[in-house]
Amino acid sequence: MKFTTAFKAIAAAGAMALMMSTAASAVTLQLHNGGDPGTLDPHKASGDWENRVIGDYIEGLLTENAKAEAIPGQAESWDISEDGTVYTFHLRDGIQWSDGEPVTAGDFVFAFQRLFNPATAADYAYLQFPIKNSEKINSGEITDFNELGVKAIDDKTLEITLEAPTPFLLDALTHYTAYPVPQHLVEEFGDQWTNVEHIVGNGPYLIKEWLPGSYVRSEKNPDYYDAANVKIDEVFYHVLEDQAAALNRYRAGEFDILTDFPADQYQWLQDNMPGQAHVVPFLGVYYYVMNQEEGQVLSDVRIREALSTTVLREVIGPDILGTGELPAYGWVPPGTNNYVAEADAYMPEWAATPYEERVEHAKELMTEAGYGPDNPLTLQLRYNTNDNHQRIAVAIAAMWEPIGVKVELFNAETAVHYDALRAGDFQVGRAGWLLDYSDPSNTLDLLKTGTDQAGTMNWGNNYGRYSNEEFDGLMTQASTELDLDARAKLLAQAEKIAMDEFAAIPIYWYVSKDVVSPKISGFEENAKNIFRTRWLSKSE
Amino acid sequence: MAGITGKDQVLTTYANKLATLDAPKGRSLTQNAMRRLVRNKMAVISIFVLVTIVILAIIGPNFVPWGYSQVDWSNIRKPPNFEAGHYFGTDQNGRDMLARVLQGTQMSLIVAFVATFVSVTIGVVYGAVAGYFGGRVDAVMMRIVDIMYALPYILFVIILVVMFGRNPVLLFVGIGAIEWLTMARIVRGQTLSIKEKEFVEAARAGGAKPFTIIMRHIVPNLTGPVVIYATLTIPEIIIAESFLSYLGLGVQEPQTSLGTLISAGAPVAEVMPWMLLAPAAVLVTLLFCLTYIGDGLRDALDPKDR
Amino acid sequence: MIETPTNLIEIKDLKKTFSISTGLFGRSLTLTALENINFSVKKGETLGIVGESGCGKSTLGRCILQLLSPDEGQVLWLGQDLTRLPAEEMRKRRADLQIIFQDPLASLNPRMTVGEIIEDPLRTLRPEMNKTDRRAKVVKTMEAVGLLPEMINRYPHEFSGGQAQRIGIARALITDPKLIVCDEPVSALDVSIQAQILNLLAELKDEFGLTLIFISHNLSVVRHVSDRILVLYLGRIVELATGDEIYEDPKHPYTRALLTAVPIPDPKLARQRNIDALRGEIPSPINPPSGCTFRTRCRFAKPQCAEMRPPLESIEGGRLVACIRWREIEAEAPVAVPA
Amino acid sequence: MTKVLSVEDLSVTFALHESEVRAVNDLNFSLEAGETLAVVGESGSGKSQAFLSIMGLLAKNGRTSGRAMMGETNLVGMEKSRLDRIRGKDIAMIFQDPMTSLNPSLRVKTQLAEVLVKHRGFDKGKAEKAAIEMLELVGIPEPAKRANAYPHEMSGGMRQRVMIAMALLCQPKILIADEPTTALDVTVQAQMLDLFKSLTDDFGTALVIITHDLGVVAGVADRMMVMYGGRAIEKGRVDDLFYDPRHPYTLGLLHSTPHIAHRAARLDPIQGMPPSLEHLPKGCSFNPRCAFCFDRCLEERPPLMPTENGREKACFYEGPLKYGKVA
Amino acid sequence: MLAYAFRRVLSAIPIALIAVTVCFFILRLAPGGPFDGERALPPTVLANLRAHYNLDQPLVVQYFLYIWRLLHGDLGPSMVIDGFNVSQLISIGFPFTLTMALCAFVIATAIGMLAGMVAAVYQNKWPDYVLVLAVMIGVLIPNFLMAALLQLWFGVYLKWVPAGGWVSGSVWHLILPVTVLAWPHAGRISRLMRGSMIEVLGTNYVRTARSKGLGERLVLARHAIKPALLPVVSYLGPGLSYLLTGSLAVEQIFGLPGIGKYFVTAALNRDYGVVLGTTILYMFIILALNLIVDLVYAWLDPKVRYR
Repeated sequence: MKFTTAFKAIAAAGAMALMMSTAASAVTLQLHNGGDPGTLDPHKASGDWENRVIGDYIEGLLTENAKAEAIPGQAESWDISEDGTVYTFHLRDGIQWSDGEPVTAGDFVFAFQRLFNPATAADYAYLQFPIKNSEKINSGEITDFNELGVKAIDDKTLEITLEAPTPFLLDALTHYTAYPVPQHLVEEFGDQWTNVEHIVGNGPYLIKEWLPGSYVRSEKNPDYYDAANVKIDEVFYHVLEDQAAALNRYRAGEFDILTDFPADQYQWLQDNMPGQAHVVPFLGVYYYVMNQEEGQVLSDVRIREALSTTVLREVIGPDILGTGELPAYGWVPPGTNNYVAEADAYMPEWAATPYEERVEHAKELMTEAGYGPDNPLTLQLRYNTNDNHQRIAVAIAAMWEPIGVKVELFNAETAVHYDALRAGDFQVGRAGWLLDYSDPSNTLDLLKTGTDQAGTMNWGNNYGRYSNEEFDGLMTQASTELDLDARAKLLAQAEKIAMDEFAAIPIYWYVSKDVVSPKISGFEENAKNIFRTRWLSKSE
Repeated sequence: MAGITGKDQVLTTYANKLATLDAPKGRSLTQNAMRRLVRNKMAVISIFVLVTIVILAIIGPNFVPWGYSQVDWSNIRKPPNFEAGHYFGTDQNGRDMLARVLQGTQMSLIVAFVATFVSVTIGVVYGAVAGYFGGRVDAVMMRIVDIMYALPYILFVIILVVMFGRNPVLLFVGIGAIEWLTMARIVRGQTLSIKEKEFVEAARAGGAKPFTIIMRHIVPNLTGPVVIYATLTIPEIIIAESFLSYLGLGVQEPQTSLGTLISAGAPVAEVMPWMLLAPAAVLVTLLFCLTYIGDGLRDALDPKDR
Repeated sequence: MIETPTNLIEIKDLKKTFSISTGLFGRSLTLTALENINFSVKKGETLGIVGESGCGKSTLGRCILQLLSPDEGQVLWLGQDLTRLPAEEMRKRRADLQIIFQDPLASLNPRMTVGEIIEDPLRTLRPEMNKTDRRAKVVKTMEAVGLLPEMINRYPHEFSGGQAQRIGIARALITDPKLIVCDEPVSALDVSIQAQILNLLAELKDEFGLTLIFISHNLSVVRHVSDRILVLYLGRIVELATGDEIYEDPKHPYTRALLTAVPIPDPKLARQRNIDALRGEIPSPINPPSGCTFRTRCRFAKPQCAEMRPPLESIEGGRLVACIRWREIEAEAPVAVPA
Repeated sequence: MTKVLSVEDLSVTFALHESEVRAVNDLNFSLEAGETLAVVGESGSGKSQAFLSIMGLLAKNGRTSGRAMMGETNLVGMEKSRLDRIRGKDIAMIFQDPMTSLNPSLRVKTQLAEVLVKHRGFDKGKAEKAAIEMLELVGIPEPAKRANAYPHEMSGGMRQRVMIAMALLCQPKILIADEPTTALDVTVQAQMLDLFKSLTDDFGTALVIITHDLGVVAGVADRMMVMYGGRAIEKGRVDDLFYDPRHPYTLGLLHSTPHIAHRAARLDPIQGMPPSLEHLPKGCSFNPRCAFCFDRCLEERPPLMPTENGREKACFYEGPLKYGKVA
Repeated sequence: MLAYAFRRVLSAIPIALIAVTVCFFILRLAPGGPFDGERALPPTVLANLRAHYNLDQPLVVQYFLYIWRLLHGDLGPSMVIDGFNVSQLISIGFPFTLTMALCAFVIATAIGMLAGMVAAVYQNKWPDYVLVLAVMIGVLIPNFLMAALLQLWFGVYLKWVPAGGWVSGSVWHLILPVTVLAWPHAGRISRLMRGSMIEVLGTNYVRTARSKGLGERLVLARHAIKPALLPVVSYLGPGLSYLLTGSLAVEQIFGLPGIGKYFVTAALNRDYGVVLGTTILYMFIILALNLIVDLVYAWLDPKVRYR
């Protein structure tokens, strides 16, 4: 009896191995996706690791090409009204959900209504706030969803009305918040529609399996309109947060693409696997916020200046991190669309001063502010637990030591860290911002004065509570400015005001770090670090 | 009855005699155990190595050219370099690994000893009280221990880290406060059996109060199992600390511990081996020594085992 | 029972039970260790208590000293009931009542020196004494029990069993007690040492005017030291008489059986002797036989023995016996004493 | 009478950390079929170690020299596997503490039956049946039921009976009983001694009783050997030694034992303590405690010399042994 | 025996309830909440989310709500992993953790016992030293380091076994994680076994068995092993729960699903439902293990039987 069970087990294992080898004839992409997806619902997603999965199984009106530029997706074409506030999209013929139901303009309307419905609690709904009445619906001010600026003219035609002309709208529509959801399914299953047993998609891939903590598996969608050009048959999106372990598995041939790698191994990768590591500027800024609430030490601009000017940014990327991130002096990442030319980008004068002089000047500022060698300033520096954050914190603490600032480092898990930042329970805190869409307002909004809500100030992501009326005025002005150049100038002016007042300490511009196996072709470096599987192919 | 009662001339004579009497000191059980321990070669070598490590960790930093948090901007992530005084190399922040290993060893040892001390203190008092009073008191006290045993302890540590995160000593007092469970059980068991010994009854017959009996007659006789368990707890705590460091819940930068150094060194084992080798070697040596000392002590304190 | 004012201690209707829990959540069972115990000890007398293991003799000793509190009954010390005494009063009274244990090494705290061990009762019971006086008294007591004063700083494990027992005796003596309960004081010792300790006890008794309660399973030893002997069986007194009476004229069948079982160090006598071995073993005190508890092993048992518990009968010469048939048995089978 | 065991120059040493202790020195004796030999001595006299060494059961640091001949085979230094074919079968041993000498985790019948399976090649069922019969023989009531019990479910007396049954299963030529009654109550002790007598008679087994209790010796033994400080100091027939002891130690032992029939005011114990084997005195090891000791005893160790009537003694003193006159 | 088991199970219920209560409140004492991420949520969204998970209710109400649902066998939803409720997550992760832990448990217990036994029999001879050293390495090297080194050596350099990941039905993928888990466990078991074996080999009943001429092998097999197992058995319960909870680093480095990982991730993210759910599961397992261990103990040690 026991023998037969054992035999069966061996036979089963053998069969499994056989199946694996036959499956190998299909092209499988092993993608290291990093974090564990928290959701497959496009309205609830918040991370790039979710985007990689969701963007492969659902396609919006527009989608990204290999270089992550917006190209027609479910919409074949569109018309834009003269004043730039009404967009009319024409859907492709024959597009359908994987259960055979057609994708209609109604699905899009339903999806946008669901996105803005406060009950959905979509984290990123604000990305589509250019759409008329969306913000009011999301905040519960308007309860009639029909007032939303998204209308189905007919099954094939969708009309989107904006509050104001928005230059980055088409780009924003490639974002997963703008994806359609299958109305019939959501109405049947509610939030459970993304369960693997129910889920349908309209993208190039279909979700087949989700093993939290291990992987999500998708297979090619044969009904996708461009299916003929999709080369990879199956994708594993692997969960693995330990980057060193991920690199090991890449080297063992188990992964084809790494979406991150340990910076310490960059040199090693360049030496031993030349051309496989891709370090590319990425739209995002890594910065320190300073608590400028009244009564806080850092509400003194002199101290802020002393702190910011003594951060030797040039050493962080190349030496501390080892991946050569570029130093950041301004607030808007280089390469952001709809902005002033690179040459006109904000660059403070002090950046050109030799570091020693900066330190001397900072010492004077500190003395003016009432601190000195006998009376050092003790600052608490908070960061969320992570090797890189820690290294930077340690390095910056060392940089501040000469000007008489003693730093107490304090790390905490992400939830606690941001809870403290939001509550204003910090002095200096580590933060970072990756652009959701390529537009300067996306970062500059972080410095807007909070809004008063029922007596309490809601500072949103402006953790430092920086507040400047002039800055706020310029931002409002820019939001209604139709002329892109004029708008860019207004925004640049705002950036200068904030940075001259040392609203925060920008440290470096993010880079994306991918490792791509030579077997993979079709990978194009881009500033959004989006590479959809449909453009990739794999040779054995 | 007058024979030996009362304070009379005879007594004074005896008192004088006693003063001049050079009564030879007997060899206590502890001294005997120490003699047995000294015969155990592995234990002696281990004690020697351990003491060396402890001394180095305490006074070593004074002789190292670099401070543990000092950044050498010109030597970041560099292998051992004798000219610059980085004998063990530097880390990604340009800090001297030797200084950090010494500081980390110091921290790990402090953590281990503080936590062990806490766990031993709580455990001994709790276990002795439960064991001595027995009955309902014992039942209730041990039920509490059972409940705490059933809780995954990492949860407590996470809460503690969040609450006490700023202070490593407090944090590891917290670990000690969790490790006391086993100690309490061991002590209780021992107390139950010691309590039945006739010398405890003799003490009661001699009019001693419960507190006196616990402190004078029971606790001293717990030395053996307590010392043995404590030496075995120290490595456990060091390992637990290193695991917490791996989760990012260890001591606060720029201070460090062996666990923190190892968890930082493990991912770069290939490209920056000097970052892993030194702390790992110290940790493993330390743990080996502690284990051998623990074994040696067990053999020495519990001679029937041999 | 003769009530005389010379009674140092008097035990009345003593009862002691233990509850035994059977496992973590099991019901608890009651074990009656002692029941209906009545006797008294005169000043200067040695009372021997004999019985097989499990008969309750050690429990009795501890109940007398209030190391265990009896469930019922009185322990009258010079007319004062010790069971009712408040804890603090009792603690003071302990100076008068001391105990010597069976296992000499186990009765000494291994972490204390001999001096500390002997001195220990003084620290609580004679708080008025200063350290020098206490020390002096320790030395004197050590000499009295035959220990060299220079051993004062040694530890118990450095001593042999006999010496350790002397330390235990010294500890018992140091508070100048009136009564000492000796709980099997020699059964763990070598033969030659046994005799030394027995002699020592006899000497100390004379010297300090002690009253002894001597508990042992060895009838030879008990007979050697005791004025009167109390025979216990399953927690009840079966016979109480002087040593000579017990030996020459045992009334209770159990006493007779015990006597014949005692090994005699004399080959000829031993060979002559017709060993009237008891059948079986002592029954469990959790579930004792009905009526006379000894009837299951008694060769004279009759059906009526199962019906009632035999009362402790007072017979001639102040003796006590608990057997309803002792007269018949005496007639049936006269005792043959090995001479 | 045939000799079943002949022990010649048996010595046992234990290696300590830096020293060596001789627990048994040049022991010579023989045992004849059916007889009962009592080995008497106080703790530390080497009486148990001598027989453990013959059985090959010494602690790891123990070494044996000399010979213990069973017929033509020498048990000392024999290979373990060969020894295993003899012990348990031809020579069996019973230990002092019946509480710890039975395996607490095995049923009684298992522990009994395995002896027959090993030495007689019985199958398990047959062995268990034989074991139950043997249990009945040693006086265990309801043997079939008791055979299924675990040791802790039995009283001390029962366990000692089980030990005896186990030892007698293969009807050994020699049975060594190491303090078999010390841990038992007098009533049970008497039963046990009775049992020994009848069983050795029935099986013709030679019995060695190791004890410190002269009461036990008087009842069962034919011959006795008194040991002190690792040596035999007097040997002879039981009656001879009891009524006419020639060694002061034997005399002292007799005077130390309380006698139920005579209530003396004082016993006449031997003074002092048994010596530790590590620090034996020079000369006769009994000299510090001996009331008859003279200068020769302090310098020279008296050899064990035969005297009349098959007796042997190791003492230089030739005068009359009486307390009170010489001391 | 059955009644005993039943009583034990009953008595575990109040323990479990108290433990759940303690966990529930301690968890809420910690700062941070499940929706604190890098970006602030709009207040309305946050309010909606909180209402959705009943987090807007007073804590005591939440507590009773939780207990009420718990009594109905509902562990509630995960607040961080959308689309999964806690029971689903556990039913996905637990089989992995259990498979790994059980494999490690069985292998390590067997190896540990054997090593401990051999070491005890050859006490202070070379097999003792070699074995002790070999198993000690497992105990003394932190498991995350061991995992990283084994992965690098056997997965990357030698390519003997997969460096990580999970393919259902593949034994190969289990080798490294199970080794990492098993090694320290084997070490602890062997140390215990060695100690208790040495003690048992010195007991009177082993001497009795030897005196019966049984031969050393039979003496070991029949007389020594069973009693020597007692301390080992009482460690098996804590040992297995150690394996279950200690699987975190292994799951993390080898990219395996499993509740160890869920638990820590959830605790760090304040995913109250998952933390409590896994805690309850652990508790259940620990209590069950204690029961099983006690029963096994009773089987090995007849003295405690039938209580």
